[in-house]
Amino acid sequence: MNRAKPIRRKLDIKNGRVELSHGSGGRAMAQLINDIFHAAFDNDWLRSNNDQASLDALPGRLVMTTDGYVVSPLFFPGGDIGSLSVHGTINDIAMGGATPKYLSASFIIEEGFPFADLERIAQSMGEASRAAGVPIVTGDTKVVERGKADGVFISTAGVGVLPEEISLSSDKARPGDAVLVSGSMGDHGVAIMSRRENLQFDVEILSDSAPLHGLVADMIAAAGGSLRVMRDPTRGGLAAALNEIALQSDVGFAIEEALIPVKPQVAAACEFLGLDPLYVANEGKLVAICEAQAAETLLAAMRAHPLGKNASMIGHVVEDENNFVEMKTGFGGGRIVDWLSGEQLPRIC
Amino acid sequence: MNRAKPIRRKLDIKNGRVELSHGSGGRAMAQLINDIFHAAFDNDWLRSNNDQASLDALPGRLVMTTDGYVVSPLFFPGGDIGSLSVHGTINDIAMGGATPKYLSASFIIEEGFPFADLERIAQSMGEASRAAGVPIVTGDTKVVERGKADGVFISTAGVGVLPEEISLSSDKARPGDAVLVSGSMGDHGVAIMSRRENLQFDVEILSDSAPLHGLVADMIAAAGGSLRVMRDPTRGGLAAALNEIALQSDVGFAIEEALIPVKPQVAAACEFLGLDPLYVANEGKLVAICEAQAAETLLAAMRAHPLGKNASMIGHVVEDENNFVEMKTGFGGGRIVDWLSGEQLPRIC
Amino acid sequence: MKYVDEYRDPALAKGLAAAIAAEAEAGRTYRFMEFCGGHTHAISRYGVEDMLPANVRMIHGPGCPVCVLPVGRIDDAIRLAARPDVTLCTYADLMRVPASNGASLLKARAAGADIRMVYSTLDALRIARSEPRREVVFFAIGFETTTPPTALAVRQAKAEGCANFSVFCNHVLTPVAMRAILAGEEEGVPPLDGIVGPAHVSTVIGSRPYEFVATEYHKPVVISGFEPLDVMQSILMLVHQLNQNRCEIENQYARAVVPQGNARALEAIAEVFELRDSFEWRGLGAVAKSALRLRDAFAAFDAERRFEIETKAAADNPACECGAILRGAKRPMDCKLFGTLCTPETPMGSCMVSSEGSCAAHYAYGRFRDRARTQKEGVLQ
Amino acid sequence: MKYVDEYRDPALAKGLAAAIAAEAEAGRTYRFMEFCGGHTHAISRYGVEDMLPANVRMIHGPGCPVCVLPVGRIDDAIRLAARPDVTLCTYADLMRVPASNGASLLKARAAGADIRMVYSTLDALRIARSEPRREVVFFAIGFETTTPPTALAVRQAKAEGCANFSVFCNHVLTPVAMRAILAGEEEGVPPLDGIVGPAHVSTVIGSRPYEFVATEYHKPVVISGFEPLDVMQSILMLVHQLNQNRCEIENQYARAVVPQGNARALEAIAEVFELRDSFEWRGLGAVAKSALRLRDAFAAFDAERRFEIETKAAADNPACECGAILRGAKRPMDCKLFGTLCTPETPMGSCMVSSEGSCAAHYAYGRFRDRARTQKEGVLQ
Amino acid sequence: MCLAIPAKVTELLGDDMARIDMDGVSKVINVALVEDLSLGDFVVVHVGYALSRIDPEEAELTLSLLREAALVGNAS
Amino acid sequence: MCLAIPAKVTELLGDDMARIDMDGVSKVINVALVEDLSLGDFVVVHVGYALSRIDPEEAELTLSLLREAALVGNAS
Ligand code: SF4
Ligand code: SF4
Ligand SMILES: [Mg+2]
Ligand SMILES: [Mg+2]
Ligand SMILES: [Mg+2]
Ligand SMILES: [Mg+2]
Ligand SMILES: [Mg+2]
Ligand SMILES: [Mg+2]
Ligand SMILES: [Mg+2]
Ligand SMILES: [Mg+2]
Ligand SMILES: [Mg+2]
Ligand SMILES: [Mg+2]
Repeated sequence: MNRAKPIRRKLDIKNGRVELSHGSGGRAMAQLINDIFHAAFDNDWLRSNNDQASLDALPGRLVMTTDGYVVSPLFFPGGDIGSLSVHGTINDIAMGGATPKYLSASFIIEEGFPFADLERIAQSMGEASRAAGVPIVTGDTKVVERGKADGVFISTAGVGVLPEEISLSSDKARPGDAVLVSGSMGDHGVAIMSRRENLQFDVEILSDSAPLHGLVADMIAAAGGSLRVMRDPTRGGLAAALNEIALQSDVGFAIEEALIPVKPQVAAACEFLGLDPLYVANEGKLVAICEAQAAETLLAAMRAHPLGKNASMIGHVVEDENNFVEMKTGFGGGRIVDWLSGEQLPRIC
Repeated sequence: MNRAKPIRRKLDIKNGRVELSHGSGGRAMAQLINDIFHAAFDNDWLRSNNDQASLDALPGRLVMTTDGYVVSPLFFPGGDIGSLSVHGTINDIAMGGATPKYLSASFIIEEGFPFADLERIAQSMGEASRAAGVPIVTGDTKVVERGKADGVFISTAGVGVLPEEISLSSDKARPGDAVLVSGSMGDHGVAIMSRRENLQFDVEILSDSAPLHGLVADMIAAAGGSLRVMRDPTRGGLAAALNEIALQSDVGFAIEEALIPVKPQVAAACEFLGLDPLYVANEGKLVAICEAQAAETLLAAMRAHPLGKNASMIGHVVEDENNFVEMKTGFGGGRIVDWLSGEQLPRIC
Repeated sequence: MKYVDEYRDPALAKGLAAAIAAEAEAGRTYRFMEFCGGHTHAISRYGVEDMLPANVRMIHGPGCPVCVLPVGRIDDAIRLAARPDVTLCTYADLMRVPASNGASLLKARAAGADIRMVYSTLDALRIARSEPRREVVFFAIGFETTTPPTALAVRQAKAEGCANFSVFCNHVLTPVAMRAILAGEEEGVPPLDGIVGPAHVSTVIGSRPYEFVATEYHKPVVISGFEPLDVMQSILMLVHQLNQNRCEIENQYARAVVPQGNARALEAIAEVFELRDSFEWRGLGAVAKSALRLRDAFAAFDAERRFEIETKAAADNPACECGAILRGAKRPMDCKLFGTLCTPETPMGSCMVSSEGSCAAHYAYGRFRDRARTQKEGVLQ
Repeated sequence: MKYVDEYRDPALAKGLAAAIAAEAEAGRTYRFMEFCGGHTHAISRYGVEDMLPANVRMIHGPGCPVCVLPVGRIDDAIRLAARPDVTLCTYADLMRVPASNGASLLKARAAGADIRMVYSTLDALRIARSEPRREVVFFAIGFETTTPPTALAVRQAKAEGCANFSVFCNHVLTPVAMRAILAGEEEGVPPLDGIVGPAHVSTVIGSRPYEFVATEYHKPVVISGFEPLDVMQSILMLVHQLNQNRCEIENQYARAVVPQGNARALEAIAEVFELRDSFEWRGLGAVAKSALRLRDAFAAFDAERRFEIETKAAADNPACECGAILRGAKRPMDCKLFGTLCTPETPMGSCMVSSEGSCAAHYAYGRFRDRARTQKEGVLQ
Repeated sequence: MCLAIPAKVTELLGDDMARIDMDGVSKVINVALVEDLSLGDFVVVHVGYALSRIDPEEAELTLSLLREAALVGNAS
Repeated sequence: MCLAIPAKVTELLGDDMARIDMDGVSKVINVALVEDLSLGDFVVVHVGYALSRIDPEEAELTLSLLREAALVGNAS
C-alpha cells in the first residue's frame, strides 16, 4: 500500500465558519488550531503540539496574571480583541514591575464565528506578541453553541520575572508620594463607545491599547527603587485605580484636574454622553506612585519614552482616614473623585 | 466628622444574581470578588488586591498551560466546572512531567447568573486547589449581557516547575515503547452526558475529575528518566490522545481492547448512545508511554497510587508510516482506532 | 468646545467669585434654590460651592426626574419588562433606581427581562421597527426638555403605523413643581430668596411660565445655563436683584432661550400629551396638574392603557429626609442614613438615586467638605 | 449486559470461526451481503472480517439510511432550517452529511439556523410543545425500525392538536431495496450467494417480507442479530444452507423477531404513512414504491406539504464508486478517491457519509488491512 | 441508524412509558409498541421506543446452538 | 437628565436629520424642532434632538457681561 494520506484541504478562511466539530478534539479542531493559531503565533512551543509549554528557567521572582477579554465590538479604532488581550496582560505583569516573558491564550468561540474574523484576531495577537517580544507559548480552544457566547472571548495569562530590588503593591502608597500618569485619559473607552450601535458617534480617537513593559523598564532603570505602586487604569479609569490604591494603602489623594491630560475629542465625547473622562477606560496608560524626591527623574524618564511623552505629575498622596481622592477642579473649586457608581458601559475590555 | 464609612451589606448570596455592574470596575465588582472569590480561594496573593501576583522564584525550567472550561451542565456527578478547571489545568502541567505551582483564573459570567451557583463553583475551586496544594494566586472577572454566555466560563492557566532530568513531549514515542493507562476510560464523558437534557439517563457514574500530579510525581520517582510521553485523554478520549501522539512521533500503536479498563456502566451508556468509550472524555486519567523495560516498574508505581490503582499496560508503540492505532478487539479481530470523525457531544469540559 | 470652554474659565471664575462676594451684603444670608438636578450636578462637579461666600447658600431642588419618580412607577416598569412579549427601552439613568422589595431594572434584566438602554427615542423606535414581533415600550421620563423627543417619536410611530411601539409616560412639569415648593414653605425654615431656573427646560417652554414666582411669591428667578460660570453669573444676578429689591424673571441663558420658548416643541407636546389631574412626586407628594399623559388620539401608543397599568403606591423609608432637603430645611449630612446605610450603591431615598440628586451629588463630589464643616459647624448655618 | 456480552465472547468467536472455516468448502467462494449498515458497523468494529476464511467475503449493502439519502433531500432540510420560523430537529447522524455546494446541517447551524439534535421523536415533540411559536420540523429518516417512532409521534401530535409540529419524511423500505439490488445484478460481477438480513427491521416487519429472495432469486437469507457472534452464526447458517443447496429465510434472531413482525408497529405505520410512487436512493437511483410519505389524514403534519418542498436532484461525484460498491462489484479501496480526497471529514460519496457506510467503516476501522492486501493481492479476490 | 439494544423493564410508569435498565444505566422510554409488558421483561430499545420483547427461551436456544457450533468448530 | 450640549451643524441630511460636530465628535441628530437651520449654526442637543439654536450675539453679550463682572470682582 502506498502511503495514501488524506489530502488536507485548507480551511476556507474566506467563507468558512467555526462549527461545533472544531471544538471536539478531532481532526477538525487540530486543523483549526494549526491553520489559524499556530500560523499566527508561529513558535516552536506551539508547534510541539503539547498541552503545555516547557520553557527556560526564569532568573528571579515570578509574577503571574490573567485577564479575560470580552470587548464589544471585537474590532475597534486602534485595535481589536486580539491585540488587546496581549497588551492588557503584558501590562498587568509590567504593573508589578516585572518583565513579561510568556503568554498563554484560551479561546472560547461561538459556533458560526467567521474564520476570517478569527484569523484577523489571531494575526493581530501574533503581531502584538512579536512586537512586544512576549510569545504566546500555549493555548486552548473551545467552541460553544450559537447564542452561548458573543463571537469570541479570549483569556490570556502571563508570567514575568521580577528584579530583586522591585517591590510594588497597591498597599504601598505613603503620604507625600507623587502621583504620575503616563498620558491622556479615556482614549480606549471613547474609541470603543464610538462603535457601540446604540451610541454611534464619529470621532478620530484610537484606542491607546499598547504594551507598557518598555516604558516600565525605563522607569525602573531611572528610579526603580523609589516606585511604590503602578496600575493601569483600565475598567473604571483613573478614578477606580486611585480609589483602590487609596483604600488598600489607607491614604488619600490630592490631585489637580488641570494636570490630568485629556484629549479634546475625548472630552467632547464625554460631554455628549454625560461621562467623566476620569472614569473612562485606558489600555495603554499607567498611573505610578513614587517617593516625592524621585518624581522629576521618573517623569523625565517617562517623557523620554514614546508611550509616556505626555506624562504628567497630577498630585500627591495625603493622609486621609476617609481615603478620599480629592481634586482641585479645572474651574477652581474642589471635589472628590469617588468610586464609580453610575452605569458604566460594559464590555470595554 | 466621624469616619462614617458606608455600611457594607453582604452580597445576598441566596437570592442575588450577577448584574452588569459587577463587571464594570466599581465598588460592586470589588465586593463580588471579595465576598465570593477571595473568600473561597483565601490566600495572601489575592488579598493583596493587585492585578498580578508576585511569587517566589521557581528552581528549574518553567512549564505553562491554559485551558478554557465551558462544560455543560456546570454541576455534574463527581464535580463541577470549578473543580474541573483546577484539575484540568493541573493535569496539563503534570503531563509535562512538571510540578504544578500556581494557578490563575479568569471568569466570564453571564448577567443574571445566581450568586449561589457562583459561590458553590468558587468554593469547589478553592477546595480543589487546596487539596492539590496549588493555589489560585490571581484572577479576573468579566460580566457579559444575558444571552452572551452560558452561565459561567472559566479559563485557568497554570505554571509549574520541571526537574532537569525530565523531558516529555508528544513527539518522543519510539517503536517498542510501552503504552499504559492509569485507569478506566470514559467516566467523565458519561457522567456529563447523563445530565444532558436531551439524552437524560440515570447512571451511577461519577466524573473521574482529579488532579494527577501526585500520581505523576510517584511515576517520575519510579521511572522518570524512561518516560517519553504523557497525555491526559480529555476531549476525544484515548483515541484522540493516541492518534495525536502517533502523528507527532510518526509511529503507530498496537493495543488490545481487552486490556483497556472500562466500567460496565460506562460501556452500557455507550451502547445506548452508540458511542465508543475510547472516544469519551476523561478528566482524571493519563496515558503514559515509556521505554519497554521500565513498563513493569512504572505500572507498579501507578497501581500503588490511589488514582492509578486500575492502571493497565494496553499495548506498545510500533513503526507505522500510516500512524495507525491498531487494536486487537475484545472479540478477537482487528481494527484501527481512528481519529474521531462523527459528532462528539460538545461542552464536555 | 465652543460655547462650553469659555464658561468654564477658571480666571473668570475667580473674578466672578470676587464679584459675588463683593455684591453679597455682609450680615445677610442669600438662600437660592437651583431647581434643576443638572445645576446641582454642575455645582458639585466643578466645585462652585467653594467659590461662593459663606452667606450665599445653594439649596438643591427637586429638578431631577429620576429622583422624583415614585417607586410605584419603577415597579410598573419592572412588571412591564417582565412580560415575555415586552422589550422595555429606557435611558440608562433609570437602570439602578431601587424599586419595591430591592428590585431594580438592572436586577430585572439580570433575571431575564428584555431591557435595553437607549440614548434616544430614535433608538427605541428603531428597535420597534426591526423587531416587529416584540412589544417595544419606551420608558419615558423627564421634564419639558425631554418631552418633545418623546412626542416626536409617538407622532412618528403613528405616522408609520408602527403598531408595536408604545410609551410609558412619566413626563412631569417644572413650573408646577416649583409652585408646589414655594407654596409649601414652612414656618421655622428660612424661606428661599430666589431661584436659579433651568435653562434647558426653558429652551422649550421659555421664561414666561415662571412669572408667577415674581408676581405671586415675590422672588426673583434667573434662567441659567448649565456651565459653572453660567450658574455663578446667575447667582450674581439674583444677589443683585435682591440687593435692589427687585424680583424679576431674568434670562442669563439668552443665547438659547427666548421668553416664548420653542413653538414647534410646544406644539408637538400639545398635540400628543395632555395634563394628568394629579401625579405623585417622590419627596413632594401628589401635585395637581404636574404631569403629562398621552391624549386619546394616541391611546394606541400609551403603554398605560395598552397594558392596563395601575400604579400602586409604595412607601419611602421614613428615616429619609429628602422632603426636608428638597425644601431646603435640611442638608444631606443632616440625615442619619447619609453615607452609611444610604449610598449611591444602596440608595434609601430619592435624593440618592441619581447623580443629580442632592444627596448623591454631595456623596460623590462634596463629602470632603463635611470635614471642614464639622470643624467650624455653626459658621455656615 | 445481558443479551449482549454473551454474543461478544471471544472464546465462542474462535470456535465459531473454526466452524465456519470447516463448513466453507475449499475451492468455493461465498459472497454474502450484509444489507444493513448496523451489521457493517459491527463487522468492522469487532474485526469479524479477520475471523472469516478467505473464501467467505462480506459485501456491504445499502442499509444505511443516512448514506442512501439523496443530497437533494439534505438541501431541502437545510432550506427548511434556514427559515426563521423553523426549528429543525434531527438525529445527530445527519448533521455532517454534505449537501450541495459544501453545505451541511452543521454549517447551516453555524450560520444561524435553529437546528437541534434529538435522541428521539419524543424530544422533538417536547420541543414543539414547549415552544409553540416555533415551527418544529422533525427530519425523519430511517428504515422500518425507525418508522414506528415517527408514526407514534405524528399520531400523538394529532391527538394533542400540536399545531406547530411536522415531519419531513424520508423513511424508506428494506425489502424493496433488497429487490432492487438483486434485480440489478450484473454480468461480469460474481452474484451474491446469500444475504444477512437486518434483525431490527424485522422486529417490526418480521421475516416474511424477505421470502421473495428465496422464491424469486433462489438465495438464502438469515435474519441476523447485531452482535458479532450473531453475525458469525448467521454466516455459518448461510454457508450451511448453500452447502445443502437450500435457500430459505432463516431467523437467527428468534429471540426478538417473529415471522409476522410487530402488529402494533405495523398498524401505526399503516395508519400514518402510505407508499410513495418512487424515491431516489443515493447509489441505487430511483426505486419504485421504496419509501413512505404521510397520508392525507395527516397532511397537516407533513412538512413537505406545509412548506411546499420540491426536491431538486443533485448530482453525485462521477468518480465515486458507491454504486459498484453497494452491488458488491468493487471495494472501497478500489475507488481512486478513497482515503485521499474522500475521507469521513470530506466525504465525496454516500458510502463515506455515515460511520455505517461501507467506505467510512473501512476507513475508520479497516484501513490497516489494505497493507496486507496490497502485499498478497489476488489471494482474496 | 438501526442501533437498538436489549434492556430490562424495571418500572411501568403508565401512559405507555416505562423505565428500563441496562447494566446500571436506566432510562425512561415509550413502550406503546409492545403488548402486555411485565416487570423483568427484556425489550429491544431503539430511539427511545421499545420495538419488541426478547424471548428468553429463544435466546437460550440460539446460544446453545452457538455453543454447539463453536464446540464443533474447535474440535475440527 | 436634562443634559444638553452645544454643537455645530455640519451637514443637513434631509428628513429632519443633520450631522453635528463638537470638537471632532460628530453625530447624526434629529433637527425637526428647530426652524430654518443653516450649516454652521450651533444648536443645543439633547437625547439626539436639537432643542434650540444658539444666538451668537446673545452669547457674546452674556460673555461680555461675565467678563465685566469678573473684572469688577477682581478689582474689588
Ligand atoms: S441620604 Fe438617603 S435617606 Fe437620607 S435624605 Fe438623602 S436620600 Fe434620603
Ligand atoms: S471512497 Fe468516497 S468517492 Fe469513493 S466510493 Fe467510497 S464514498 Fe464514493
Ligand atoms: Mg490581570
Ligand atoms: Mg488588566
Ligand atoms: Mg487544552
Ligand atoms: Mg491592571
Ligand atoms: Mg492546556
Ligand atoms: Mg487540558
Ligand atoms: Mg483583571
Ligand atoms: Mg491535556
Ligand atoms: Mg420582557
Ligand atoms: Mg430556522
